[in-house]
Amino acid sequence: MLLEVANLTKRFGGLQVLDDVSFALHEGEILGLIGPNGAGKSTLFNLITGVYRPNEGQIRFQGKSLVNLKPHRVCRRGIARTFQLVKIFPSMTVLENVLAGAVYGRSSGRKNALAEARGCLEILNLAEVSDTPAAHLTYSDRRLVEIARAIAAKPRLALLDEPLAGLNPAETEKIMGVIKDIRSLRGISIIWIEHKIDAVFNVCDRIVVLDYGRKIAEGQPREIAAHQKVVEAYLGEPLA
Amino acid sequence: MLDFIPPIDILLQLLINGVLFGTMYGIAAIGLSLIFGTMRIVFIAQGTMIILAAYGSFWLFNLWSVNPYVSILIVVPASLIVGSGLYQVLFRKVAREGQFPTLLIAFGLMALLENLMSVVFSADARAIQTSYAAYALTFMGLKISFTRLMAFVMAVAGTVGVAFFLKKTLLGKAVRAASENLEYAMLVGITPHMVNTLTFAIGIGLAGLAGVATATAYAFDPFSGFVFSLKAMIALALGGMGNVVGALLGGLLLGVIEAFGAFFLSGGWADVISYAVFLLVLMFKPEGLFASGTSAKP
Amino acid sequence: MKTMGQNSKSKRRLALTVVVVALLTAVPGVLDPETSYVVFLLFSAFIYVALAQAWNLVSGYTGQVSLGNHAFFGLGAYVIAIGWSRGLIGYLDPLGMLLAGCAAAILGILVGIPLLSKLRGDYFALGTLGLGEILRLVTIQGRALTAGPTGIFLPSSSFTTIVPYYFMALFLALLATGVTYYMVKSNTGLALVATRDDEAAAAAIGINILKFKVLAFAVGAFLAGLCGALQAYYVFHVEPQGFFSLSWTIYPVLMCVLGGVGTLTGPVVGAVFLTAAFEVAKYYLPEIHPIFSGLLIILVIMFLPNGLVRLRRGRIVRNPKAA
Amino acid sequence: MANPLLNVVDLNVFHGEAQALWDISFQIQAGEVFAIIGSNGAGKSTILKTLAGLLRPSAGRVEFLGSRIDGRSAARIVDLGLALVPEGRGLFSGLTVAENLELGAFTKRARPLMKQTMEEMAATFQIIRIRSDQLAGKMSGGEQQMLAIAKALMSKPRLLMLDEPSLGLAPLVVKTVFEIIATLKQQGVTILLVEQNIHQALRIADHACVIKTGRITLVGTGKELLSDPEIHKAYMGSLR
Amino acid sequence: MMMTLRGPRLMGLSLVFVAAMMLGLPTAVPAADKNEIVIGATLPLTGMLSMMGAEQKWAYEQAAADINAEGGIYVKEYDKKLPVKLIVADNETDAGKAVAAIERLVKVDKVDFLLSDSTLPLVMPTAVAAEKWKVYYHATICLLPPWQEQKFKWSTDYFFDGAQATAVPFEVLDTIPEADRPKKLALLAEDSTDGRILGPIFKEAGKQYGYEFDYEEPVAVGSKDYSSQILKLKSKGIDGAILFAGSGDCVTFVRQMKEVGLNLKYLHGYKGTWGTEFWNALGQDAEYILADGFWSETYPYPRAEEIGERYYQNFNKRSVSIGLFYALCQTLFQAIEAAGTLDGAKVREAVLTTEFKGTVMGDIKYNPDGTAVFPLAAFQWQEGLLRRVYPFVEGASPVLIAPPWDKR
Repeated sequence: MLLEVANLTKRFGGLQVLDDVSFALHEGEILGLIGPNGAGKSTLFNLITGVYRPNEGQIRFQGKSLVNLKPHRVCRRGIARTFQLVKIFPSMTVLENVLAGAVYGRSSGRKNALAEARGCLEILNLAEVSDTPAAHLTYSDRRLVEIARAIAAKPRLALLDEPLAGLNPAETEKIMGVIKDIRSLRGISIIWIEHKIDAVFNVCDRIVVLDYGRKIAEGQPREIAAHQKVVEAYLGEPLA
Repeated sequence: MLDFIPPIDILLQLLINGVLFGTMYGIAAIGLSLIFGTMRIVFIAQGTMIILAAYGSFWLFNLWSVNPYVSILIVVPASLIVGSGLYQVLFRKVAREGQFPTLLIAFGLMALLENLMSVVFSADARAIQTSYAAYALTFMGLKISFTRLMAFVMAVAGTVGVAFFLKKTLLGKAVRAASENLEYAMLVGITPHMVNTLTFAIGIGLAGLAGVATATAYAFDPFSGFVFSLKAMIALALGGMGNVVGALLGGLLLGVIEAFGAFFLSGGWADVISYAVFLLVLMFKPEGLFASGTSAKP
Repeated sequence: MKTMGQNSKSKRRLALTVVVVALLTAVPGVLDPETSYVVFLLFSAFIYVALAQAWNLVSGYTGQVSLGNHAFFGLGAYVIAIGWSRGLIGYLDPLGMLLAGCAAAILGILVGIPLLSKLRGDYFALGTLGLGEILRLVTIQGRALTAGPTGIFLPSSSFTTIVPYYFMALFLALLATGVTYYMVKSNTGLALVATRDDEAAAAAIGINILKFKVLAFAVGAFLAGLCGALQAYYVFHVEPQGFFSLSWTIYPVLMCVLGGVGTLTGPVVGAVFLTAAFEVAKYYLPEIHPIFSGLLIILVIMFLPNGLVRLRRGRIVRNPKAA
Repeated sequence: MANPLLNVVDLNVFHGEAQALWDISFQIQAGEVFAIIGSNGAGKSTILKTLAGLLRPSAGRVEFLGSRIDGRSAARIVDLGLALVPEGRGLFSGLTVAENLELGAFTKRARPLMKQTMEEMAATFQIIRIRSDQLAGKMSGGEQQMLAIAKALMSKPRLLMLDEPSLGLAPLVVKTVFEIIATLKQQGVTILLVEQNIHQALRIADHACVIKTGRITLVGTGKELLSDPEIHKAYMGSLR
Repeated sequence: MMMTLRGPRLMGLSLVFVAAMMLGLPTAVPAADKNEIVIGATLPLTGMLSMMGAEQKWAYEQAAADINAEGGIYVKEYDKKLPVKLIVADNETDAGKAVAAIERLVKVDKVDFLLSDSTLPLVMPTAVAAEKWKVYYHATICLLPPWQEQKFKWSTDYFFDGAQATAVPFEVLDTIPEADRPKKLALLAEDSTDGRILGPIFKEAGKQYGYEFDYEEPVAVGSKDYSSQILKLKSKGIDGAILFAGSGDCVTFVRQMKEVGLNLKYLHGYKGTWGTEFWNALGQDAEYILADGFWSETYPYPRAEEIGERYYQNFNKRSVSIGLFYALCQTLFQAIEAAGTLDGAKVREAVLTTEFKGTVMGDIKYNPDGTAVFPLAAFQWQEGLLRRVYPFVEGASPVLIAPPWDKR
């Protein structure tokens, strides 16, 4: 078991954002995390990465608790992430962005980090723009840079928060390929929040569905697709 | 240094003096708070604006024998106009550039005004000399300076006026709305420039009021504004930024701290204490001592 | 980054730097330092370069607007004054100056940790501003240790020539620029700029934000402390009013802004330019030049908010599509 | 067809240097409900923000009541009668319910009618009557959403734009919100609705369009789209 | 990080610009044949002390104009009279800036001599600078002990003697009939360099005259509120005080004294009470308050009255200090003539050995250690005018006891 989330609960003021959520992730798995807006998916990421502290519940990574660790510590344990609203470092070049990920993740030494960074840029087909200031990239390239930066930290687990949002079909295909590559080439496990459900169904091994802060379903894509509650959660009510 | 235990009436007198003087910090802090709340400008020239207004009142009295309390009618409206002008000329363009450009402009304005005043008015300490300048009321054996009491009344009136404006008028509500969320405010038809001009005018208008109070009750020179600004910042930090009543309370608290500090230690240490309180509050309770229980955002 | 195929460019830059430094080194040999005012002006310009660079590192690269340069500057000066007047360190003593810098750095760390972990930008600026005021007031109350408001007089008979001051100031300017260059170009720089650009993302890739903010703050404090130490040796009289004067913060800030915040050459350009401009203003407008300075600050910010260095870059790489 | 109330022609919008909308065109007739649907990040909110004057289009034009409004200030646009309830509801949480409503009528046109409109709102929305002195921030999500709509109506809008009114609300509350929208429609208010709850949205909409990665992919009446399999694919992908 | 690579070129440009500016600064050509004596002074023309600086500058200019009207100073070395050229540089009331200004006077303007800056915090560092550049510095308004401690070789200091100055109140008090004298005295010295130095000396002087202070405490500089302290005075029954503070602080203090109802029979102000502005700010409430003064135009010395009158014509107010600055110039000019050269060391020698006669401060004689003293005067506000009550030489008025506030 790479990651275990047990009975996780988070409240903001009176608002219950996550309610007793439990699931586990196996080594090498790609886990889809879906659910309507406001279901608590990003909050879950923020809890895992130490941005927030849970009110109740446990998070264990490789058997050790992550609760109360600061975000940078969580990263050094081997969990990297991307953000729903792309967060790159606009005043750095693409290579510098990724290098920062490599240096402060788990690479040792500048030389190794540089090689690592270049390797990541290769995988994501960003080598050509490596000296471009990140501020000047297209939206989809920013997404790619963010992913490259995350995997440059050599994580065991990557948390991807809507990497496909705002991308056109070609770009979507590209990133789906990248996600598969990350696992196959680097052996990184992935939890993937996504609204583009077809993509999730095509790539993920398993899917967890959240709605109003609760886990309403978990299983293989085929099971989830047939799950009545999931369809309701997404389309509002049963189809006529 | 506690060489004697002070009788209770002296303690009360200290409290009164502290409160009376603290309102001056408070009223300066309210102006800062408004300007900071809507534009995120740390307007370090506020104290210097107060001194400028004090000179206005001083010269009105000395050249045309305008009663200083009547001069409010001239100085405050003039300050309102100067305030909106300052925003239009100095800050309108730069307000979007972020924090330190505006801070530096405020600092430049301070340097400019201080030296302009010292050249034009000379660096001598001034004070308005009236028949009641050093008159004190006696109340239950306690002496209450008339001019300071008037300054207190003016400060309270100013605070109440601003609070009324913010609470009860549509424009005031618009100011509060804009300082809470500018984008939402724009969606209901509030224009940022209007709100900014308004808050700057009011902020400097308050400086005008404080200036008259200073001129009547205290001695001042062109350079005494900076310390005023710093103290107002402390009051602001104590009260919590963007909080009108908190700013006044912060000022009162600071005044009382200083009065007692000066009595029990010495004048020099009183200042050290107020800055130390300032740093401690910033470090451990940056939302201010009087912050209302708004839910801490996640 | 030199690994990025900019070798020829960086070589040219290096060569230019070497030439400039060589020229500056030759100045006291060409001009008679005892009679030439230029040597002195350069000396004060160098101190401002170092101070501006110190602020640049904290605020330009890390994004924390500090108004506490003068606190560290004054502290450095007092370390020298107290140490020298008690015979613990000597005249133009490098170890003493190092001590002064370290004292400032330690204060920076002690104050930086609580301030930087708790405060947002505006509050941090105010907090550091308060720090300078506190130190000034405490030295006034410092009785025998700081000699109160009188300040400490140092044995001025030690002075023989301005030459060592010139070179020490040059060294400080180079040190500050070099340290900034090194920090920015090294892994540290990645962390600093990452933190400035986006704290959440920086933390997510394993950067200990607080550590790097405090590090930059402490290094800035160290450099400011060194400058204060040298100024103490130069004036031979360390007193609270002058050494904890806010102008030791504001002028460097202005120089950075004029030259270009967050650039390596910006503070250098700004410091040299403004030192000269203020000098000329003082000469021709002896009684009203502070008005001119105030006006200059306002005009610079209003019309050159990004500074000279940035201005040029902006023109070259402007993206026409940007709305 | 009569002259449309709102005519959007070839709108192109950038977020910084990344293009967010491509050639968006649609019309809204007076009195109808028009829905824009699409997944997260597709650009729905960007359209609304551009129409409301918060963003400036780089190309294209927006005509409202026959005159161009693109490039005008947000304040001018709301005065002309285009009110937006933004994502996040746009309430001033530190102000009371009554104050929020008053500010809703801040525009020159609406201000003289404030009292009267307020009474109308009190008639429509129960909560306003009971809790006018309560801080808006202290109300529940559903109440806030009602208040947000009421506040927008205070400006006497000719076109009301709602950005995801059902976001983060419990199913029962969502139902109430849509009932309100239906009532407004009956009262003749023209509504531009952005929703991800497609069923609810399409059922109430006269016309709708689907937006995907910044481009309009489908246009039609609500009914047509409701039964269009493409819609389900857009959301649920290979679910079907 | 996108380092801009255009920096160096810009830097080069700015260096050129700076060089151009340097050329813009007029540089004096070292004259092979001297045709004027260049005397420089750094003064607080801007900032806190700009009032004092302006007054001092005026006095220097008068003295220079007066000597030039006589054709200048005869210098034996050149066998002719050389006119005086006075150059005043601003120090912004800041020690660091003062030192930089000296640097410019020495190196750009090539001054032959330096005249005094204003007040100890500025005079001391400028004296150090003069020491560095070996230019003779003719100083004043700097308390003697700190100056003596430094054993300066290139400056002299002409100021009042602490013991004499602090004895003034007691000498004046002694003239009051014993029954009317205040019973309990307080010493309130400002929390500044001067205040700290003078505080203990006041106590010492008091002892010698048989007076004791029942209360003493430093006064915070620039505070707007002294009521805490005044309350303490009142609670201790103080009825006489020496107040050493700046003018704004003195105004505040006196006002609050009246507000709180503290009656002092005798209030001797130092530094802050002699200005016309002090009277203007307090009006009748300033009556009976004493003030110190460096000089008086009522002194029975040549031209004292004339200089005072000239000042009055110019500024429409009286001064108790310009005579000191004027006399300072007089002694420097006389010393230059006596030395017969512009060599700083020799002129200093001449300053120490010459007996200066008939200055507006009377006769002046320097001690071998480079100091010279003058008696500090005391004035009392009487009907809006400063009447000299000390020294008790010709023209002095008797001191009056202040009635309680409610009896005025």
